[in-house]
Amino acid sequence: MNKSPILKLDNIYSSYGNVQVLNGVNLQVRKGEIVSLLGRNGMGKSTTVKSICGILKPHLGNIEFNSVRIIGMQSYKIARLGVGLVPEGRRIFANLTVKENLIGSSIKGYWDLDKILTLFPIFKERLSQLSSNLSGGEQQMLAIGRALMTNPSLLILDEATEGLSPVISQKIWNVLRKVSNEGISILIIDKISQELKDVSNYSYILERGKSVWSGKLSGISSDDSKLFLGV
Amino acid sequence: MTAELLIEQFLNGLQFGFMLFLMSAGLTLIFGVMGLINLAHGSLYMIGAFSAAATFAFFNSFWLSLLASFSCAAIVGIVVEKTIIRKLYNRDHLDQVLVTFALILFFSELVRWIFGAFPLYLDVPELLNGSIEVFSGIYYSKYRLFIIFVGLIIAVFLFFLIGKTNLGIQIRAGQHDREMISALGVDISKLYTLLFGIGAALAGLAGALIGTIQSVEVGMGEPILILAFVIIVIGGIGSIKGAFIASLLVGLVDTLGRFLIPWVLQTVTNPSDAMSVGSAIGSMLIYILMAIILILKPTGLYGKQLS
Amino acid sequence: ADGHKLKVGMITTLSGGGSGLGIDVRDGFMLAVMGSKDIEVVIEDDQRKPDIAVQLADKMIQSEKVDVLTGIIWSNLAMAVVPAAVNQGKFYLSPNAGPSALAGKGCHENYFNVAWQNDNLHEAAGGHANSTGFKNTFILAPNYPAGKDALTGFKRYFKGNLAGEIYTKLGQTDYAVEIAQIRASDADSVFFFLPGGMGIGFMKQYAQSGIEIPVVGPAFSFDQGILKAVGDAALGVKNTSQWSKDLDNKANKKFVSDFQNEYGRLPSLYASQGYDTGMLLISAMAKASVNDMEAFRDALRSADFDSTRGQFRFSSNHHPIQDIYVREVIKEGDTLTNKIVSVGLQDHSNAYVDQCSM
Amino acid sequence: MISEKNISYISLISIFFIAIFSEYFNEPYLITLLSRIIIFSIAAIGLNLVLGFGNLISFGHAAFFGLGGYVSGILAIHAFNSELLISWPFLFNGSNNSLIIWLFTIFFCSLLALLVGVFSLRTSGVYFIMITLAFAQMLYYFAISWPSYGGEDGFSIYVRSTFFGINTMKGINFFFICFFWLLIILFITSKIVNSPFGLALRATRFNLTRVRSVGINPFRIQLLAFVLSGAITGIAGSLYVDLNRFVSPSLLSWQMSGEFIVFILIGGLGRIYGPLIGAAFFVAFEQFFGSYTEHWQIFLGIIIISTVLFAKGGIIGFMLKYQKNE
Amino acid sequence: MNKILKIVNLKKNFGAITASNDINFCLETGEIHALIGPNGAGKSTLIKQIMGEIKQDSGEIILNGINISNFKTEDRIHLGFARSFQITDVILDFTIFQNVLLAKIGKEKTFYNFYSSLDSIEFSFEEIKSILIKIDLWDKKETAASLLSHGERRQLEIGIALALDPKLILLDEPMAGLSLDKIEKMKVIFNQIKNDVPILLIEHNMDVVFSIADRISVLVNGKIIASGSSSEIKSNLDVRKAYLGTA
Ligand SMILES: Nc1ncnc2c1ncn2[C@@H]1O[C@H](COP(=O)(O)OP(=O)(O)OP(=O)(O)O)[C@@H](O)[C@H]1O
Ligand SMILES: Nc1ncnc2c1ncn2[C@@H]1O[C@H](COP(=O)(O)OP(=O)(O)OP(=O)(O)O)[C@@H](O)[C@H]1O
Ligand SMILES: [Mg+2]
Ligand SMILES: [Mg+2]
Repeated sequence: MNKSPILKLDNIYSSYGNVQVLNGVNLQVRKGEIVSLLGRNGMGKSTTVKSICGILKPHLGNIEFNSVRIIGMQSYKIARLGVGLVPEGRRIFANLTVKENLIGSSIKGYWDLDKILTLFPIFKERLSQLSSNLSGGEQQMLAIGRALMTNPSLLILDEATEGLSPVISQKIWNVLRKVSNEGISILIIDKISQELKDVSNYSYILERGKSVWSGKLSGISSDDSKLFLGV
Repeated sequence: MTAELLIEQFLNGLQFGFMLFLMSAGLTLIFGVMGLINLAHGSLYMIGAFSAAATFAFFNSFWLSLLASFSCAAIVGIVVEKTIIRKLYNRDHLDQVLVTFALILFFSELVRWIFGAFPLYLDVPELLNGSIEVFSGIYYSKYRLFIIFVGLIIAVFLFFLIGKTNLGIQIRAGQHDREMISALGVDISKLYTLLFGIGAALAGLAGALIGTIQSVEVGMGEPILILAFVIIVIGGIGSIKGAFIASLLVGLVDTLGRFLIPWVLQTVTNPSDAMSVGSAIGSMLIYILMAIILILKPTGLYGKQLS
Repeated sequence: ADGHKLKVGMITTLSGGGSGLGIDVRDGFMLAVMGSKDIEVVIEDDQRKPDIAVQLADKMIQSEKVDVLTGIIWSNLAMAVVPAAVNQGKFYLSPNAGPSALAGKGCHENYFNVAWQNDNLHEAAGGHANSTGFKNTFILAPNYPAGKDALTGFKRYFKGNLAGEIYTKLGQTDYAVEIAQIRASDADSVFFFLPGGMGIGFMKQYAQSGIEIPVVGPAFSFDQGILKAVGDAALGVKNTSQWSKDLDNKANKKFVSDFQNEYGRLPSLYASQGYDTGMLLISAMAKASVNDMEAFRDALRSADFDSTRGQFRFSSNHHPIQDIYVREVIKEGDTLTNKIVSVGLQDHSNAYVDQCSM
Repeated sequence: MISEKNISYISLISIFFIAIFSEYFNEPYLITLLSRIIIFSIAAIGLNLVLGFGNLISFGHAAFFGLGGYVSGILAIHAFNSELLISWPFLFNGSNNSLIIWLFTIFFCSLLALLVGVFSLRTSGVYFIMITLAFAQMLYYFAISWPSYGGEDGFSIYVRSTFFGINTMKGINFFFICFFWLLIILFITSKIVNSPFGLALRATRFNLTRVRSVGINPFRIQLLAFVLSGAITGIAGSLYVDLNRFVSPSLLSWQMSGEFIVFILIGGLGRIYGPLIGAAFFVAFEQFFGSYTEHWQIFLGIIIISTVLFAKGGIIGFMLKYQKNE
Repeated sequence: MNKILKIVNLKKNFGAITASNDINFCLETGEIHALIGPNGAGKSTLIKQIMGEIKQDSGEIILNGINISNFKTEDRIHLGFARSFQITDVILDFTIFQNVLLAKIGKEKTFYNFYSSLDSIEFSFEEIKSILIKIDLWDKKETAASLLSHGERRQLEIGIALALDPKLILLDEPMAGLSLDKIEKMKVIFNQIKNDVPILLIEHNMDVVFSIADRISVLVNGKIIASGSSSEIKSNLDVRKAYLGTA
């Protein structure tokens, strides 16, 4: 798979007010690829995601999506270009029911309500339940389902397996594999784990807002791992 | 007291309820669904009534003035939303209170500047003048029946718009987390402008419809404002159904209370005391009702309790 | 005049609800004093808030050092301002409000009411109801002191039965309930006192309801400023007033035409009251200096001026003794206005004279 | 460097000296205005305690302001007329002694705040706003239709209550009393805000579950704050009635509650001196523009909108930020 | 061993959903007791009932022999409970220090004190410092919680629980969102305190569970289907099917 990148981050600098967080992030995701982004707590992974999605506007650098310069674009426009987001901390719409969460922003495509219900059968009897009453893991599934229902061409998952039971995590990994086989690209942020190593085609590690390592995760030296990930 | 009178008062209560619903319909969208505390609702109501009255004075056509009422209010609403209100969604509720309070001052004084301090005139069209017999022996004003009719249409419209289209879902989602709904591809600013415009248009329409039988004057919006908030809160914020039921409930309680309390009191004290004590309680009734409902159901009749 | 300047402090309602009345009083007053170089007027807006009015009065007395205060429209504001002002040795000339408390026990030698005692127009309505031969009247007013005074005033002169007596909520604008009660009663007439927007709403809804029972009210709901808002619903309604545009006397003719020339609109009741207040003041100044309180007070008391309402003098409690007319709402071309049809009460004073120890 | 502290001290000192100069140059009205500013700010400081620090948006604080006013007015008018106020369990003629009046005011306003608080604090957010409004409106309509004390007309109390033989009718003396109260109340609130209680109160504004899970009963904290707040606003009501020598239901109107909120927001939400700055600005604006044009409210509207849009954090917030950008 | 906390026949339904189906369970001194189970099994609901945040339909909760089934949350805290939230719930406007200070104030019941200045409350400064150092947030003590990354908030969550000087701790997925280095630190902390403060640990991270839990209970559909040591649970077929999957 030597296609041109669908997402390309060039030397991104971002800050929250006066707090400089990203100091040169470089990253590429190709079509149908699963790319993972790793780093210890507070290193800027989520900030990178926010910068891609237009929630935060980087003050330096360039981001291209499908060869469109998206830096500085409003976030809904970026999403409409095909970027789907499972944000950190779920951010489900607590004042809506499960069903409303799923269909509110959906776009016609492969993923529809039925497919989500087959993937997460637990929602079948909870469709009209207020989503704030879901358990933590269920909320996480809802956030994943919601993003899938926008049928994106790039799916970004920020700690998407947090709080999911091993069975469900496995399910998610399988779905991601399947989805990427269909040509959808995936950027995933997670803790390093065997599954992540298996599934990701390529990985980046952030350290204090800078890309400091990239490559096949299975090939990472234990020194680098110790240095950048603490294990 | 005759049965007819009682029935008529009951009808009056229902009718007043519809009127209340009409008054609060716009606010249900802006405050209930979008979550913006819009104290300037009454000003939009007033703007609707004044544009109608001005149009009426010019063209002498009721229907044209109705058209003017909601289009002017919608335009003002959209302009205000685009220039001022949209900067407030991410702010504290209190900033919204302050700005929309300032808008009241601004609009009231502006309207007075343009139209002068005396009330204006709007009249019922020939078609709706007079009464018709609704049951045997019970006559009812055609215009008030017309108000009921419009109230029903708006109720259905809102119910459909908010409950049955994705628009409603997206707006409510935006109320919870604007950033997130944008990140999912929804142009929430545009939706908010649209909804604010619709809300303003409804307020303006209500101003013209009700101004026609009450009065068109500066400050006419202020009593409406409080009433509209009362209705929405009793019904439960965000629930169109709640607002509708609360309107009818308040309409009935207020009307029948005003009418029956003095009558009941007359049996225990002399008529004139009964009358003044009765009407004192009568004027507190809506607030007593609201306090009781909120004490029993802290999120209103149909409000959702988020956990 | 003895060349003495006189400073008037006018506190009236110029913004917010009800500012139309204040603006008319102000314009009428200013019209009267326009020619007089000796009068300096300071005008302040009370926003219809009693606490603001009190503070403005303080300001005028303490800082502006005015000699005479005037302008207040509302009884509750008058009650807040007048006692303190007159007790500090200022004259107060009321161009509108005339609460009973200031006519009876609370009367004061420095307080003059140039308009009416609050009950007057209602009393005349009662008298008119008698003379028309009404036997069974339905009466209503808002539940606040002026409303109660109104119904008391009406009942004081009305000799027939009451078909019903209702106090509505202050500020209420929907009268379906009351109108239904009127319809259900066997009243032969209706008397109401509902100032401002309340009256507009009532009249329109009453006309809509198709009830044919005749309505009587005080002038407030049928005066020039408000008539065009009530619209044709008001046509033919009888209302009581101490003044009317068509009163046939020289002073009034001059006032009406001057007012129209100056402000480009027809004068209202309130404008005439403001004007009369100004004229009274000028007449007193011609006789005495305000620095001689006794003399000035006597000059005021003699009311030696040409009132727009013809005959005008003060009773012992410094309230007008005047004719109160019954007017009917008519159409002159396209404008609604009033025409005098009879005299409701002649040389009418007020019920509180005896309670006043002056 | 202007710090929040300095702004506060400067404003206090300038108010004091303007009053002294006004007395010297014989401008009693200015003193009246200053007293009014102080009284309004006391009322708003009371509200700020729950609103600014506890995020309890009470839209009914006029109830306490008005009750304070009525309690004082009723005590004073009975004393003035030597009319019996109560005949059981003992004879009581009312009083025109400030200390007694204030005691009664604090008692009744605390009691009312306790009652309103117990019911209102069951709700939150906008529901809280509306239920507090409901209670205030009930009192308002009651006062309007209650004939014994003048109904909507209200009543005059003719003379101010007495305070240790000071001639309170003299503007500057009354000003000192108000100023003294302001100092006391500022001291109390700053104490409260920086205390453990204050921290707990500030915590309740976000998440009650979290507060409970560290062993704090948020309801009691909020209720206590609400009672304190009601008492403070009540004192302001009492002083206000004394200032005007007049009581009326307009003290209880929702517009009054709204104005308190406006003072706080204009000055700077959640800042101890915010209400003082806000009230001063508001009153000054009203006086200044009010004498230029009857349409001054248009300009007030525009100014408020610009303050909110461009000066986040009210006047104090604006000053501090401007300072930073320099 | 001493049974500190005993749950007896606890039941809770949300409409048609059964969250607690006759749960019997106990926490003993000196142990880390892990509670695992599929998403939506009712684990958090159990904690909420133990804390009194929601009321059980029936059944009893007994702490050291005292039936506390009807106690209020805040009273339970003073009896020695502390908990962390699955969905982070720190006070965003407070600094890290203030968040922990609030817990101290709550625990010491000084929250009605409205006359002493916060700065003068020396009693807890040292304690707070040691807690913040323990959870690696001392450097950021003056940072508002809203400015923290997700993982940092999770750390703060645990700090707050520790500040309550608890007799037992209920931790709802404390490791979620923590990077591996932090997880190792937490493990050490938990192992240090467990002798004084037994821990009920809800966790989906099986590496953590199997490495530090002394005992594991498995909750499925509101029912405890197995209880035992790591190796017992690992080899339990029902558990594998319902929860662990093929891993
Ligand atoms: N809203 C904010 N304002 C200011 N600083 C912030 C904000 N959000 C995050 N930060 C800071 O930015 C840095 C990076 O945060 P980010 O959320 O990107 O980290 P992360 O790599 O996603 O960490 P984690 O694994 O804990 O989620 C952190 O040090 C954090 O304190
Ligand atoms: N207030 C409520 N109303 C209705 N259902 C609820 C409510 N609270 C929880 N539930 C349901 O009860 C079940 C148990 O929820 P709980 O939060 O205890 O699960 P959990 O075991 O903690 O799951 P997770 O591992 O995903 O956090 C869930 O299916 C949830 O949807
Ligand atoms: Mg992150
Ligand atoms: Mg859980």
